[in-house]
Amino acid sequence: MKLFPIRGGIHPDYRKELTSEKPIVALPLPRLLYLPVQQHMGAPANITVQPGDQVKKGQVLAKGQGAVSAPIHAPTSGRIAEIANITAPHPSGLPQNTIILEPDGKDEWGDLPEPLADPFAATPQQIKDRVAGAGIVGMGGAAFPSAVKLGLGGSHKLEILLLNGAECEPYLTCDDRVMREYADQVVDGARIMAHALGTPRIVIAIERNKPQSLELIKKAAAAFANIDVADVPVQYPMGAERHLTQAVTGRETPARKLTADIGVVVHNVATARAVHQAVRFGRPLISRIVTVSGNAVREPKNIEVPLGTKVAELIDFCGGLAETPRRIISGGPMMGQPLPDLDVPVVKGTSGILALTAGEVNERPVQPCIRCGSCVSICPCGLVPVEMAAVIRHENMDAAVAWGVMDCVSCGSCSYICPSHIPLAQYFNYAKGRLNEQDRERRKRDLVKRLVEERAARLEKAAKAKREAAAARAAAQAAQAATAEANRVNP
Amino acid sequence: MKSRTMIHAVVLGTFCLGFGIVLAGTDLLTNDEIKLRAVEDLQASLVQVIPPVIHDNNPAKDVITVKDEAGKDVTVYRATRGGKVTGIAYEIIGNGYAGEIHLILGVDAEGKILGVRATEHHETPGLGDKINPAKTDWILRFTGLSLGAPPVEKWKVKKDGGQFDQFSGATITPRGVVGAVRGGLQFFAAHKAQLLEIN
Amino acid sequence: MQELILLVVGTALVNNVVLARFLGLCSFMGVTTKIDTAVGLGMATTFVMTVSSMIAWGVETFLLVPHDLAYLRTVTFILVIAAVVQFTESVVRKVSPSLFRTLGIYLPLITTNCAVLGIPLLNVHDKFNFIQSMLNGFGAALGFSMILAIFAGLRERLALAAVPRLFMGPPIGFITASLLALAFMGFSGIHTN
Amino acid sequence: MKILVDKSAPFTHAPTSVQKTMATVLLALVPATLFNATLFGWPAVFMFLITLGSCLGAEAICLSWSNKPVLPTLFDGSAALTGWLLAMSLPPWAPWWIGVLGAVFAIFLAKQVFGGLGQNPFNPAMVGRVALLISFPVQMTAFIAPRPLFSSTAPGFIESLGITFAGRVDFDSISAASALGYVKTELSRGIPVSQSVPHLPDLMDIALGMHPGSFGETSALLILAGGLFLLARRVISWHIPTAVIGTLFVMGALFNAINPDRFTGGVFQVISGATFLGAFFIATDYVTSPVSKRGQLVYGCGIGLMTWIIRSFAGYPEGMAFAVLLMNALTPLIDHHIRPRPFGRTRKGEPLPLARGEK
Amino acid sequence: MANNYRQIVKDGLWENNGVLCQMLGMCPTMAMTTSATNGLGMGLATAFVMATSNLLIAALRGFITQEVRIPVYILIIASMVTLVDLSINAYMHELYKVLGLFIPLIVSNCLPLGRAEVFASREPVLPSFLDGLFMGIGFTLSLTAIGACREIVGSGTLFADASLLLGHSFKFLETRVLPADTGILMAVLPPGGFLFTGLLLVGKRILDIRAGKPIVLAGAHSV
Amino acid sequence: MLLAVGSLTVMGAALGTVLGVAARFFAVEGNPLEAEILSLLPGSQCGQCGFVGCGQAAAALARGDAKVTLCPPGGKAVAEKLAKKVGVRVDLSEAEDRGPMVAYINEDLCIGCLRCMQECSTDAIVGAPKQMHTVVSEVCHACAKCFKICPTEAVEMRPIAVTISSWHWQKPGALQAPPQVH
Ligand SMILES: Cc1cc2nc3c(=O)[nH]c(=O)nc-3n(C[C@H](O)[C@H](O)[C@H](O)COP(=O)(O)O)c2cc1C
Ligand SMILES: Cc1cc2nc3c(=O)[nH]c(=O)nc-3n(C[C@H](O)[C@H](O)[C@H](O)COP(=O)(O)O)c2cc1C
Ligand SMILES: Cc1cc2nc3c(=O)[nH]c(=O)nc-3n(C[C@H](O)[C@H](O)[C@H](O)COP(=O)(O)O)c2cc1C
Ligand SMILES: Cc1cc2nc3c(=O)[nH]c(=O)nc-3n(C[C@H](O)[C@H](O)[C@H](O)CO)c2cc1C
Ligand code: SF4
Ligand code: SF4
Ligand code: SF4
Ligand code: SF4
Ligand code: FES
Repeated sequence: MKLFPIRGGIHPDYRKELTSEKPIVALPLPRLLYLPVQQHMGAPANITVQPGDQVKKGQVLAKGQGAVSAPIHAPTSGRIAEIANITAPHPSGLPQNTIILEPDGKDEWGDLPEPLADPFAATPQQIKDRVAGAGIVGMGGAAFPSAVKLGLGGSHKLEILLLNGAECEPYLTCDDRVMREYADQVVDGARIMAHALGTPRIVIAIERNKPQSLELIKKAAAAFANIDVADVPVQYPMGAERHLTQAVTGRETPARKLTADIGVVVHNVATARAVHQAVRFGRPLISRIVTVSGNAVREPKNIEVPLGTKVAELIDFCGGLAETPRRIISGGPMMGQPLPDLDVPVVKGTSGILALTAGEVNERPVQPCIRCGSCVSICPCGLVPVEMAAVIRHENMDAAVAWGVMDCVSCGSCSYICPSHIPLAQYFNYAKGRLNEQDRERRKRDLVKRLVEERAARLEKAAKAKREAAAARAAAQAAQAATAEANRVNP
Repeated sequence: MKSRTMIHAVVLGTFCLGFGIVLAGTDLLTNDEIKLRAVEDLQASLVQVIPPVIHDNNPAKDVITVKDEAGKDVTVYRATRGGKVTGIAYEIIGNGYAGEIHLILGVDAEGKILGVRATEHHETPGLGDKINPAKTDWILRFTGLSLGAPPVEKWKVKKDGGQFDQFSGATITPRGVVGAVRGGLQFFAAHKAQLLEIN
Repeated sequence: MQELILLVVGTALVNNVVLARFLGLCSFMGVTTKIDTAVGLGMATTFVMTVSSMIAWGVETFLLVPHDLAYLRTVTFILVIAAVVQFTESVVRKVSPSLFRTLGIYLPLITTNCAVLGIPLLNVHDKFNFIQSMLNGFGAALGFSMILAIFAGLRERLALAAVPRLFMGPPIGFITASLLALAFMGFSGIHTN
Repeated sequence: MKILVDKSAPFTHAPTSVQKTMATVLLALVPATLFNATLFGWPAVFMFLITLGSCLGAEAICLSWSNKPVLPTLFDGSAALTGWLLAMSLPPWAPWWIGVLGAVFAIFLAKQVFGGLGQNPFNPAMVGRVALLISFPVQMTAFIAPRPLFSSTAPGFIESLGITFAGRVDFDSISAASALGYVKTELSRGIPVSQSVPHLPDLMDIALGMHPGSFGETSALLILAGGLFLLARRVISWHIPTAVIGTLFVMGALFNAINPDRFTGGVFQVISGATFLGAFFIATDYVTSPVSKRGQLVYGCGIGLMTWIIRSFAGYPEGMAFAVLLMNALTPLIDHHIRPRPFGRTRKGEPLPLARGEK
Repeated sequence: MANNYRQIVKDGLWENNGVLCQMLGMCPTMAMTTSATNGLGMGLATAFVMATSNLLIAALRGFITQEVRIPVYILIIASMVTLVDLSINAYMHELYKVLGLFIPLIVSNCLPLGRAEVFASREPVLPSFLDGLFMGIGFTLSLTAIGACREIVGSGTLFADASLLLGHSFKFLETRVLPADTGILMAVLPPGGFLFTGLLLVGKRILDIRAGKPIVLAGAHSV
Repeated sequence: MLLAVGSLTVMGAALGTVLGVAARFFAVEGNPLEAEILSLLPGSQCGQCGFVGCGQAAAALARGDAKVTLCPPGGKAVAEKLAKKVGVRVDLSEAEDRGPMVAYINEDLCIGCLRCMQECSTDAIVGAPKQMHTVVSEVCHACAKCFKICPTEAVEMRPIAVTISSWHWQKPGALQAPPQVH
């Protein structure tokens, strides 16, 4: 199939061999499960259980609220031990509202929705509801509620469902393993999603460094004429939505638009498998495949983990730490989040847990920028990181926006390549945070302005009413007095 | 409003009137002096290239104009003694490193150089300004030479195969001066009769 | 034709008003902290310089020379310039308040931009005719604007650099200008006449 | 267990560093330097060492003045590279104080006052060279013909010390013009290029270095080899060198075809002077060149054009150094106006129209 | 009031020095400082023009309307310059030969107009006169200092030709600091002008820091 | 002589006329700056700047009679924007930025006097007579009027707490010179 080049990008040391040949193994049920109410983009879910409640596997613990949200289900049967603020798997180390479930070891399924016998006979809305009810969110990293994306068919003219099996991050092999071990489920999930979206064509894009996946998926898809398998070049960040779309279709998504606007919807391969499970068997998203890797881990593995398991238990399951890691990361080394603590739970978006040694991280003291331009040549978004970082260093956010900081996808390629070891991506993360903050402040200021004006108008009206009333009263009094006078005068 | 507009005209006009009077007055007072100074300046530079002993007139006042080959008017100051022209001086221009070098050349009736001086130039201090006699005696060495001695083809800087020294590191200035002087002498040779003729 | 082009190029590059003739330095140092402002001032100066070169030629040819009033040259030229500048100021103030705000305090300074007076005086010195005067004024202004833009670019870059405190601000500006002048020395020795 | 969360992703890094980059460039210069050292003998070696040492010394002094760590910064290699390239651009037999003053100009005036590595808008080595050139035109244009080490014409070690440190050399008798200088001088006395060029050593000799010139501008071929090495190691990209050499060649060839008596040819322009040194090692200085590839092309073409103009019309025979500085001055403007096209946007920065995306 | 006058003197000479702080009058500062003598001469002529024009402007400002104030100020300055030019030419011709070319350029020097706008158009006559005078003297001192540095480094002399400007009794000023032909030519060429002005600013900054004053990062042009 | 004086006078008068006419024709009314400044101010009319509301503050700024750092609710961000608009340079690096704050009513001290409710410019306080009042933090803009008026000092001004959704990465440690004054 014809592919198109994408601009920039890097070729990091992939180190996938640590886990690529490790089949998925299931984690024994841990003693406690910690389920934060927000494991996805959008509004946090609303807790529907009380401490002390007995719950069954797959039972809803928290309902999604609003248009963009996702429910949380019990990964196993047991008792709600507590609802508490627990450190989130987030670099801030801030606490988050979390349901703590104590498994009873029976692992009893609760009532699941009826399986859809023939998904292709169902309406897109039915599939979408099913996916929403199963709490499925994007497994590719962003954890965006998948049902929202499946509803795009209504508003957009879609042509291609692009299944993202690029897995361009170093170390991670969870998608690779899913494709190798559950190729049929992935393909089936993709077909169901395509049906829901109304896209005539499906393309499954896999980087060339995963030959077995390519082969197995090709085999699984061979029966379906509308599925193409694309072997995309090994180039980070090939997996980024817009870039993958460009590589496969040659079309460039306009800034501030969705890929759906050019007819493409991108879903991760693991998301497709989750959809398959939800639609065919009514099973909600209660576990996921996590790659545990890095040289500081004794036995790197791919593990099927019940959501809510603490990271520390995953690492113990992998034989513990061989040495003190320099960094512990959730996700890949390029875009993942550093974890403040091992006592944080695995959530729907956790694709990997990496314990990296100092040697793998290769941190060095920051030196002044020598304007080598490497960051400019490799930025897949065509930005000029060196200038953006310079203006951000001087707190000039307007200039940063003019240089395009909001177009940055935080892929980290620029930081990776910089010979002076300047943490460029962090400058951009900082700037985006600041800009969002300013935006919030601005919105609040506007709101305040409106409220002040409203209040002023109200007060004015009240004052006017008061004046009028006073005048009326005075008039009435005067009239009364006059009549009284008249009465007195002529009794 | 009309008058507000015109008042600016009146103000500016009045100031111009006032200061115009001041300036015109000053000019009136200084005009003659300044003219006198200009003549003195001319004499001062002429005296460097025409020795006073060879004339009994005031060369600054004995002026003729001659057209050169290019059709340009050349102002020539003549020194006479006993009614005969004993020397003449005129301006020549050479191309230096930083633009034109204005020189004044004094020649006696036989075409021998009485003296050369730069009157205006923009050559680099420390390099090209060595043509200033206060810095080196280079420019004084022209005195006494003529078109035949040395021969025409030796009227070049040494670097170009002639006989004149260049300054170390600055060839362009000397080349310009030597070329200009050679041209000046050729002008004399070409117009000798006209230049020496007393009418 | 070729001569006229050479004239413009020569005054713009080789005898650059700022770096070689040392004219207009106050604006050069003052209005070059931002590229946009520098370009704005450059355009304003270009207009004033070209127009005043032309008018000054007229004053010289039709007033000063025929009546032997050379001593009034400075006064009359500067009057012409001052008027052109102030006229421009009024217009800019009306037409583009934002441009006026950025250039406001500099517009009067164009009057005292030595280059604006210097160029008409040089035109007289070099005995230029009308077309030559106009082009010389235009070329000089072009060179001026160009240097202003270049220098503003450099200074925007310096504003982001880690300049030691002792040199921050004007001193580093002068040192940068010095290096810029050093670079422009490369054009010296080009004879355009 | 508390773990570091002081930094956001990425948590892996390419095996690149400033030191490695600089070391590669220095390595690329070694062959040409060794060759030229043997070509011009002990005085050239002294000059080279003095210049290099002075640059390192000047850098160390500045660093300690500004309370920065001296040793780590000194060993980032940039001062050594500046010194090395400055030495390559000086006349081989230049007296000791030329090297010292050049280092002062380059390091103090062009680099450290701006805040050190990465902050300087102008190429330090070229500032050093140009400041020397305009300050000491005599010494800076005193070239000699090659006198290979240990050959009969070469001065001995002691004699060389005298040449470098006591100025015991009579340049008027031994100095020779560089190829470009010779052509320029001849032209200025009215001898057309077509007659002066045949007097020069043939192009192959010039390319090999068998002619008078700066310490590093001779032996164009070894410099070229070093440049290709840098290209292969991806320290530099092809854009700047190609643009410089290409423009210079085109201008030379074009005007030579129009008026062979006035202008030298394209090949001559490229082989003579410091074209290769400039194109591969000097114009490519990261700090002072544009960061975008298109910007680099414009910058390179600018250098080629300026070099040609200065060589052909201005007072100086060699224009590379000036051209580099002139384009350095334009670099911020180039960076300001020539940016890569952001993904999903037009060059003007507007989002791409949907229609085009759909196509 | 005495305090006020002292401030005027201090401002002019140091604290708000035209060249070092306001950075006005840069053109003569660059162009006329190839030697200390040139700097001194230019400075003195400027000081005279500034003092007289400030005086006149302060005295006449009641008659000047807002819209034409700049032309009028300039007219006054230009008239003073022409006056100086003509008189020196007529009565001090030796001096004129040294300064002659530079004098008309005083007109377009930003400093006199700057002072007219900032000071003389607001303050009484005597302070205005003093302001002009001391600003002018401060200007002279800066120019002489820059000229001296450039001359020493560039040509190895100091106050060369001073006797032409100041008369024969000042011949003693003319000194040779370095042996002939050892100067660094760059100092007297255009780059040197900028460089030495920059270095002088650094020098002033060092002195200010020693005196415990904060560093002022902006010049007159930044509000 | 006469010619000199005459021509100069005529020139002066002519130019004076041109300028006078220009000044009239191109006269600008009002100060457009003021409106632009007003649009930058928070508009909460809180009076902390010492002026009677933002309008007067804007007018003073446009005249140059007030500092760009005048508005406490606006904080550093507004000061920066103002500085840019009126074209001055301020050193904000040392200007303290309290960060965003909200009012918080201490339950134990509140006597339900209604005063703060009446004072609040954005109706951010809800409550009933003799009952505990609370602040709706989404619309409180920290004007501190309630803080000043509360008779029992029940109102506290607290910094807004960081949450996971408002948290963002810090700027990498100061590597090079501290932020410059511009
Ligand atoms: C209607 C709609 C709105 C969306 N809005 C956002 C959004 O505001 N922010 C966002 O990050 N993703 C949004 N997405 C999801 C993106 O298309 C994308 O799938 C998601 O950002 C994850 O992509 P990434 O991992 O490449 O960042 C939206 C999707 C849809 C269907
Ligand atoms: C730099 C970058 C790299 C990414 N790499 C991958 C990847 O390798 N695999 C993947 O599935 N998603 C990757 N994503 C996320 C995708 O953009 C996109 O969000 C995802 O494929 C959408 O599928 P989902 O909603 O099912 O997660 C990446 C995003 C970015 C910004
Ligand atoms: C700053 C500078 C100023 C120069 N000024 C002059 C000068 O005034 N006169 C001159 O002849 N050459 C001047 N030159 C030109 C050089 O010295 C030039 O190389 C020399 O004139 C060529 O002659 P040569 O054959 O002696 O090397 C100057 C060069 C420089 C760098
Ligand atoms: C490819 C390359 C070329 C360089 N060229 C120069 C050069 O021409 N001159 C110089 O002073 N430094 C050069 N450097 C070193 C360094 O970038 C320079 O010292 C900085 O300008 C100092 O801030 C070069 C470095 C590299 C990597
Ligand atoms: S990669 Fe690093 S050193 Fe190179 S330009 Fe970018 S920020 Fe500067
Ligand atoms: S992190 Fe942003 S700026 Fe850096 S390479 Fe990726 S997209 Fe470009
Ligand atoms: S302090 Fe700010 S918000 Fe309050 S009135 Fe003044 S300007 Fe308006
Ligand atoms: S501080 Fe008090 S009065 Fe002001 S907005 Fe907030 S709650 Fe209302
Ligand atoms: S003196 Fe100010 S511009 Fe020339």
